[in-house]
Amino acid sequence: MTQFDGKGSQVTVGVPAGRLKPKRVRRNLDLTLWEKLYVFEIIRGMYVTTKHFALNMLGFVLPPRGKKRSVFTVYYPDEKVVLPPAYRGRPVLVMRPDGTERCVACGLCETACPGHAISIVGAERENGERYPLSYVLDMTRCVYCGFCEEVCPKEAIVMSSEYQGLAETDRSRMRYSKEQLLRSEESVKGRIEYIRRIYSKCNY
Amino acid sequence: MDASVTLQRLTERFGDSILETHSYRGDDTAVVKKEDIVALCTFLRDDGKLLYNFMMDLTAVDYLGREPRFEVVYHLYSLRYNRRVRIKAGVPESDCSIDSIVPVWIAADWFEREVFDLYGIAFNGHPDLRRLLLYEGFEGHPLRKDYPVKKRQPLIGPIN
Amino acid sequence: MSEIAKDLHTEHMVINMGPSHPVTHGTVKFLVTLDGETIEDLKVEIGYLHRGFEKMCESGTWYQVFPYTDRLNYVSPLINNVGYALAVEKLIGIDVPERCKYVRVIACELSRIADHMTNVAAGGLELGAFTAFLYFVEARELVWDLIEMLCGARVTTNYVRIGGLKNDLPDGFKQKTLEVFKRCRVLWSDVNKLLTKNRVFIDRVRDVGTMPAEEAIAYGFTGPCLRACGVPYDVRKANPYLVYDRMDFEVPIGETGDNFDKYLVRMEEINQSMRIVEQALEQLPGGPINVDMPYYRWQSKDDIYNRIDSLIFHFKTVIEGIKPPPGEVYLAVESGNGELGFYLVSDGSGKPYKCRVRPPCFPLTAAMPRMMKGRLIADIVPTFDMINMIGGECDR
Amino acid sequence: MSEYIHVLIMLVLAAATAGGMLVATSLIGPKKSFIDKMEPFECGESPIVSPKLRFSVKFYLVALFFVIFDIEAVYAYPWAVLFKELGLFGFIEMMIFLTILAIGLIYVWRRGALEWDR
Amino acid sequence: MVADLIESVAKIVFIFSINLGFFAPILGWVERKQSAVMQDRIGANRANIGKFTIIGLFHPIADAVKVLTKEDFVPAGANKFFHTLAPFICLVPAIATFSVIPFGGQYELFGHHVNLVIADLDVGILFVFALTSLATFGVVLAGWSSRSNWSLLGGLRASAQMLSYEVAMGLAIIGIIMVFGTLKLSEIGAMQENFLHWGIFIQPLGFILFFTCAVAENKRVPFDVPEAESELVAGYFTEYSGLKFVMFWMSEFLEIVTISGILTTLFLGAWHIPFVTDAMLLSFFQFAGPNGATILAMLVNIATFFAKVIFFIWLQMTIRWTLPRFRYDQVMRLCWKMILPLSLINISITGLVLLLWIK
Amino acid sequence: MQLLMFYLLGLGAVVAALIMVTNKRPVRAAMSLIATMSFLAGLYVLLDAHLIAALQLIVYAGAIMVLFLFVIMLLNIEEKEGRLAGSALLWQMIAIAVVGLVFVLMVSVVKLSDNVVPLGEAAALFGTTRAVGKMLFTEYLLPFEIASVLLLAAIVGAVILAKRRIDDSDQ
Amino acid sequence: MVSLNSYLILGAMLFSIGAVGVFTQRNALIIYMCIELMLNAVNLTLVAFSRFLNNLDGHVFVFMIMTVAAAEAAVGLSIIISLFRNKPTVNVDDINLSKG
Amino acid sequence: MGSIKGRLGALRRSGQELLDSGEAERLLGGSVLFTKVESVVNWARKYSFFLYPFVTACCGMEFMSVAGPKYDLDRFGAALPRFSPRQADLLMVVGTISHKQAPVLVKVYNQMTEPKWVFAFGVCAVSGGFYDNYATVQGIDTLIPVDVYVPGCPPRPEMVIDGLMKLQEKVAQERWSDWPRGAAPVTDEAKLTEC
Ligand code: SF4
Ligand code: SF4
Ligand code: SF4
Repeated sequence: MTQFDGKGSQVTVGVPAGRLKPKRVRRNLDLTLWEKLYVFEIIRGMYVTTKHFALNMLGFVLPPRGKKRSVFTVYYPDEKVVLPPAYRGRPVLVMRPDGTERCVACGLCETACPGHAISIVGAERENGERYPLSYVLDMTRCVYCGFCEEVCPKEAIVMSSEYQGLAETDRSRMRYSKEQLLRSEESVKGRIEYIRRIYSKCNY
Repeated sequence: MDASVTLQRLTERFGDSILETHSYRGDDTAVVKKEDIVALCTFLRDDGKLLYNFMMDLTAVDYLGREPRFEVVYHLYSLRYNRRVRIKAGVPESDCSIDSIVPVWIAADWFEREVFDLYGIAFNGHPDLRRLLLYEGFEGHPLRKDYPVKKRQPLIGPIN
Repeated sequence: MSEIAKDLHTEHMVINMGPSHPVTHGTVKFLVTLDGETIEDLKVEIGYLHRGFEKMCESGTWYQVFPYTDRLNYVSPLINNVGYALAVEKLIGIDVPERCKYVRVIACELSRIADHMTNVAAGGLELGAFTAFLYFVEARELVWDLIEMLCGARVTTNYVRIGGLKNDLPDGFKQKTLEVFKRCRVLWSDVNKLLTKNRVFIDRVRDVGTMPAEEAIAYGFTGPCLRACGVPYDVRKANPYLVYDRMDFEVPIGETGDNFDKYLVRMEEINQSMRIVEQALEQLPGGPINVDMPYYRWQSKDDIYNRIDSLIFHFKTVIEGIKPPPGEVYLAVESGNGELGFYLVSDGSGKPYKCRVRPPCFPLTAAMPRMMKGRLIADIVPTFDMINMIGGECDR
Repeated sequence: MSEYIHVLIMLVLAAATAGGMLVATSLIGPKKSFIDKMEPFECGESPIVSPKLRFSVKFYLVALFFVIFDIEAVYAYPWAVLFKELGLFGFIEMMIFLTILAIGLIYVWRRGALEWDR
Repeated sequence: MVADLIESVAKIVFIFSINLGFFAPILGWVERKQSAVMQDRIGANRANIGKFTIIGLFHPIADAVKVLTKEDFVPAGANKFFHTLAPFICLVPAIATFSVIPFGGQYELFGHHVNLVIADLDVGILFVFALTSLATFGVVLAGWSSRSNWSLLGGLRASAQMLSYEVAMGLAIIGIIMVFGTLKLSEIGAMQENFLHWGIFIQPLGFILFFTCAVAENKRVPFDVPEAESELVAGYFTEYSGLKFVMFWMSEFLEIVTISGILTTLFLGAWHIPFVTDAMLLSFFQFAGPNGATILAMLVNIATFFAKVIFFIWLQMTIRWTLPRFRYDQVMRLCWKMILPLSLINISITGLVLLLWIK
Repeated sequence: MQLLMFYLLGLGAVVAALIMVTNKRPVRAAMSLIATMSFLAGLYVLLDAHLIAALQLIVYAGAIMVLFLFVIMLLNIEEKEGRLAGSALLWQMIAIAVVGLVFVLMVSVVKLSDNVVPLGEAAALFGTTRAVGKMLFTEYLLPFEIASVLLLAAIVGAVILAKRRIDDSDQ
Repeated sequence: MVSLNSYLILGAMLFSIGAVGVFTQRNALIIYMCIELMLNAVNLTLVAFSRFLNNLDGHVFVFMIMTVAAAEAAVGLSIIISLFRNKPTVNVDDINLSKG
Repeated sequence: MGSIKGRLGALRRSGQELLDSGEAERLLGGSVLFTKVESVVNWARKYSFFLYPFVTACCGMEFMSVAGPKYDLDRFGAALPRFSPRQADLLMVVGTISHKQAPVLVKVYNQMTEPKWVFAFGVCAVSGGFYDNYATVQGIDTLIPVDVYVPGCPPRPEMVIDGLMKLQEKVAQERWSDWPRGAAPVTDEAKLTEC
């Protein structure tokens, strides 16, 4: 490390003070004697924690009769949080009512995906419609960015609100095939509507 | 034009070592010869009308296939006059080094090490020029354009 | 007393503090040379979280950089998103609509609140104040709920787009925000009571990690750490971007730059940010949130479904990426840790030629030896916490 | 005396409990040792220098003061017990004693032996 | 003789089981649960046997069994014998100290004299100090024998801290001994029958000093610098695994109980209920006959004592979860430059006041 | 009971002491000495010296030995300095022989004199803090005050010795 | 009942063990410990006499001996430390006091 | 002393051999007692994970939340972070592991005492995530054995809890003879250099 020579730095700011409005924080360099004797501040701190303790004791450990527990903690496997419509869970493929997928294997999602999580093998049906012969989503690479959903021209892949059941004890099981990804239109209806709303126009 | 005060003064003073100046999108830029970088920086820092006391950023760009191949880019900020300037110095691949500006701004220490690490540009006179982000034993400089993204050099060998 | 130690042929104790040590957040290694408890020498080794940000950016399209920016300063991802988008917009030369600016300000400030809360909380945790930590985590959880409502994710937001935003503010956002802030203020004051005047805490942080203003500038400090030294430099004030010049807020500054100042500055900034959000929500204008330049964004679904030219164009932008004109820009925003600069070089292709980030905590970390030499080993804890080194940003 | 036998029984019981725990833990539980594992923990790195080195003399000084002031306290116990009987005379006696030792404390203090951050 | 035997066995079994069977495991649970409730969360509650979870009370059991089946580890280069000995030395005094603390008064029961303390030693409180000073060796050895930098630093810090606070504790307590004129804990307890004679009112400064020292001696937050996670990983027991590591913890918890016991005895009126004398208690339970009344009074006293102990445990836990920790030099400074002089002053003041009082 | 305890404690003390003197590692030696002292404390209890027993633990085992242990660790002489000088072997032999002789002599003197003092029941207050304290603060006042001066001298001396170099380097 | 002789013999044994240690050990610290042991043996004898004579003077002596032992340990160990400074050894054969 | 120690050691060794060789299981194979003991031990283990948080990156933010008041990992008995690997049971690998970090991770894993489990938190730990480049390890399972993978970037706290419950299920199935696991194997993948 070179030594600091202290040259050439001036603490003047080139911004008008009226715009800047600096506010000096109160350092209370000289604590009052009261505060210097640890004890009283400690008691004040304990008052805060004890208040939380008491409130929570009354609030959810021993709730008053007839009142609902006021819990901050979510008892996860039994309770679930309400997710906002914007929430991006795992991407799923949308299935048409007839059981086929909406996807036309255009490959946009594959390109847009920053993690290269999607690999598609396209094929053509008899009626000339393209469809993905295999559609593999590598959950170990997906970063839930939502780009696939955003670029898909067919609303075929959407970010569902699912987040459960993704943990695995075996990494090889985390490459999801088309069958594992397909969801009925009903189950992702909310999300599709949401996408329509936010992506329908450039400006709204 | 107020924005180019810096560039004006620089050209006045270092006329022949400034290769080019421009203010693209309001960013004052001066391309300079790499030999004069320390003198220039000292001037920028100490001149009463400039006082660039912040070395905000130091990085390099690899223009593969162009000569000079590398460009070391300095971003400076003057707290006093609330001005920014960008200084660029070309570094050819054949003589892949430039003078260190650590004596001017101590802040440059790690930035230069980083550039050395990722681009392989040596800084003459740097007090402690070692790899910073990557480990000793990493071969090559990953941010050069000719380094493949996925070329891995795992550090972990046989344990012990 | 060190003379005695020398007489006794005391070999100095050299210990590795980190990388996997609670105080170093898993991403730094301090090579500490100790004489008893006093730090004789300290070497910082970073790079444990170097994951090739720039290389990844250069290999993706301009759009695909967004998820990577989320993970730079992962405590305040929205500010990174905004910074990058602003830089690209500057490169292209477009200006976003008013409403978008306001929403971006709201997003930034929410992120800043979460950042400072996390920082103070983690600082408290490492000094042993576990309860203060959890109160702020609770408050942060509430702020994250807001962010999730806005962006759809808690941490990795990926919310801002070039020339606009992914989506508008959701319904009921304003009311929810005000509710959340009410609770946040309660928790804030609880933490304030637990820490600010507590002599035990003050003893730990005061006069530790002091930095004179001149030296801080020479080291390249920015953000709360510089302001703690008494220099009121804030990008939001110095070079106002978005609509910060319309907001009424103060820049808290400290005196000596010690950890206590940094802490106080952060605590005050939480308050100021809440004020900004409230003002922005108040002033929020209507109108579009995206620029009307379809060339630079992915096409809207309506167009794709209905117009074949849009569809073809969509394919082109997704596959090749948008193409800003060649050139280079540097743009700085005020992130949780200070000046976050983006230096972008475009060669006119669909991929960034160079996407450099000026990490604010990089120089802060570099100054650790300066701040720590001659202090006690325990002083590393608050000092390192208060500079808020974020691995993702520092190592990229 | 019987009181002490109780203490002894307590001690033996405590020792048996603790010893039982040690034996149990050394018998039950899987074991496997290899070089990497047996190294002392250094945050995931190999130790640079062996920890078998001398530590600061400050710690010795603390132990030293401890010994001296412990003796002082030891004198104070019988005195405190007898305080009411000894009365003023005893009080003065002890004050002299304490003053002399307080001088010691002040001396140590002034010499900077109680400073830890130097 | 037989009655004596029964009495001793009953007392020993009672204290032993309440300490090791109740306090040691439950305190781990209490610490978790209390901190949880303080921090707006719920804490361990999912371990179940069948359908029952009883607010997480199975968790300590799970912890115990798991820890027992954990690998027993001694690092290479460590001194195996001392490495094993260290937790032993820490735990034994922690268990045994409680034997001098009276958990009730003295009663006449079926013509037999019952003294509710395992060992009513003449040197009572000194015995506690003696055993505590032995516990220091456990810490020193643990740190030294592990051959790890963190352990060594932690062990040194711990031992220096324990030594310093031992002195301070010894001096802080002199005041109360002067007032009561005895070292026998049962006598001290008996003298606090009157509410206004409780040690905390007679010796408020002594109480604060002693309490601080006791917490510091036990190395709990805010004095937990020797095992400060953010500095020294786990301090002197960094290299301990499984049950050996838990033995350090157990000794810490047991010391909390012991400290609370001593505090109760010295400062909080031992087994007495405020404003209720022993005679009042006995007459209140008149209906149960003389022996029955004694038994009931005894039970009430024991309950009172443990209620107070639990209060102090709660207090210590609250402090632990409220405060950040000191820095090491501050811990030492607090001891040598604040508590030590203050306790000397306390002694002088007490002496003066008592002299005037006696006159 | 008393006899049994005496033999147990005495045996313990002797064994621990033997371990100490034959040991080459200072830490082991120190720990054995602590054990010896603890056993001695037990013996004091047998002798009704309650206060002394407690003090034995507090002062000897608790304080002085900690000092020893600290010095051992401070100088880090464990194992390194353990060797016995080979040339001194003869001396040791002689020493052991002489000491053994003295020991035998002492034992025989004690045995021969054989004036077994009967152990009476101890007075009620014998050996209690109160009794010893009374002695100390009335009859032995002077030694008590001198003790404080001694301690002061010790503390000053020790600090000067330990800190000597600072002053040297100051000048 | 245990006779006084038993205590005296025990004291003598401990004393001699300490003495042997002083002669055989080369480590200054262990020698120091041996001296402590010898002091302890003396203490034991004193307490035993005191008990059998029913006289508390012995106890007070022990009290004093402890004080002295503590002071002596403090100073003695400091001396060892300052000797060690000049020559990092605690082997008594290598310590040359005249140079110290 | 020595002989007792030796004998205890011998006893332990022979017991261990018995267990290791699977002999014990054969002997006690159908024995209700042994399986009962096993299930009790597994029950205890699954509700008492002491974590070693190997936190490196952004996932750490979520990790804080998981431990925080809202999701409270402590409910599962897994909230006690031990920063010494000797005392930890569950190595939580939270965040990206770069090649520079890899030896550290392996060392920490190796220094943990048996039984030990590994939890890969976030896609970076699972597979390297979208950092498929020169600096990042492509999944920690190339370095150390992993018990549970939780994808997500970062995973929601609920996903982490899911993963923890998966791990609990897994632990419940374990046999006594599954332990010890020993050192991390040096896989070919770890040494692999691809272009
Ligand atoms: S969410 Fe992002 S990472 Fe995941 S599949 Fe879609 S585009 Fe790829
Ligand atoms: S973008 Fe949509 S339609 Fe195209 S391949 Fe992907 S999912 Fe199928
Ligand atoms: S998985 Fe995502 S959030 Fe987690 S460390 Fe990796 S990039 Fe960060």
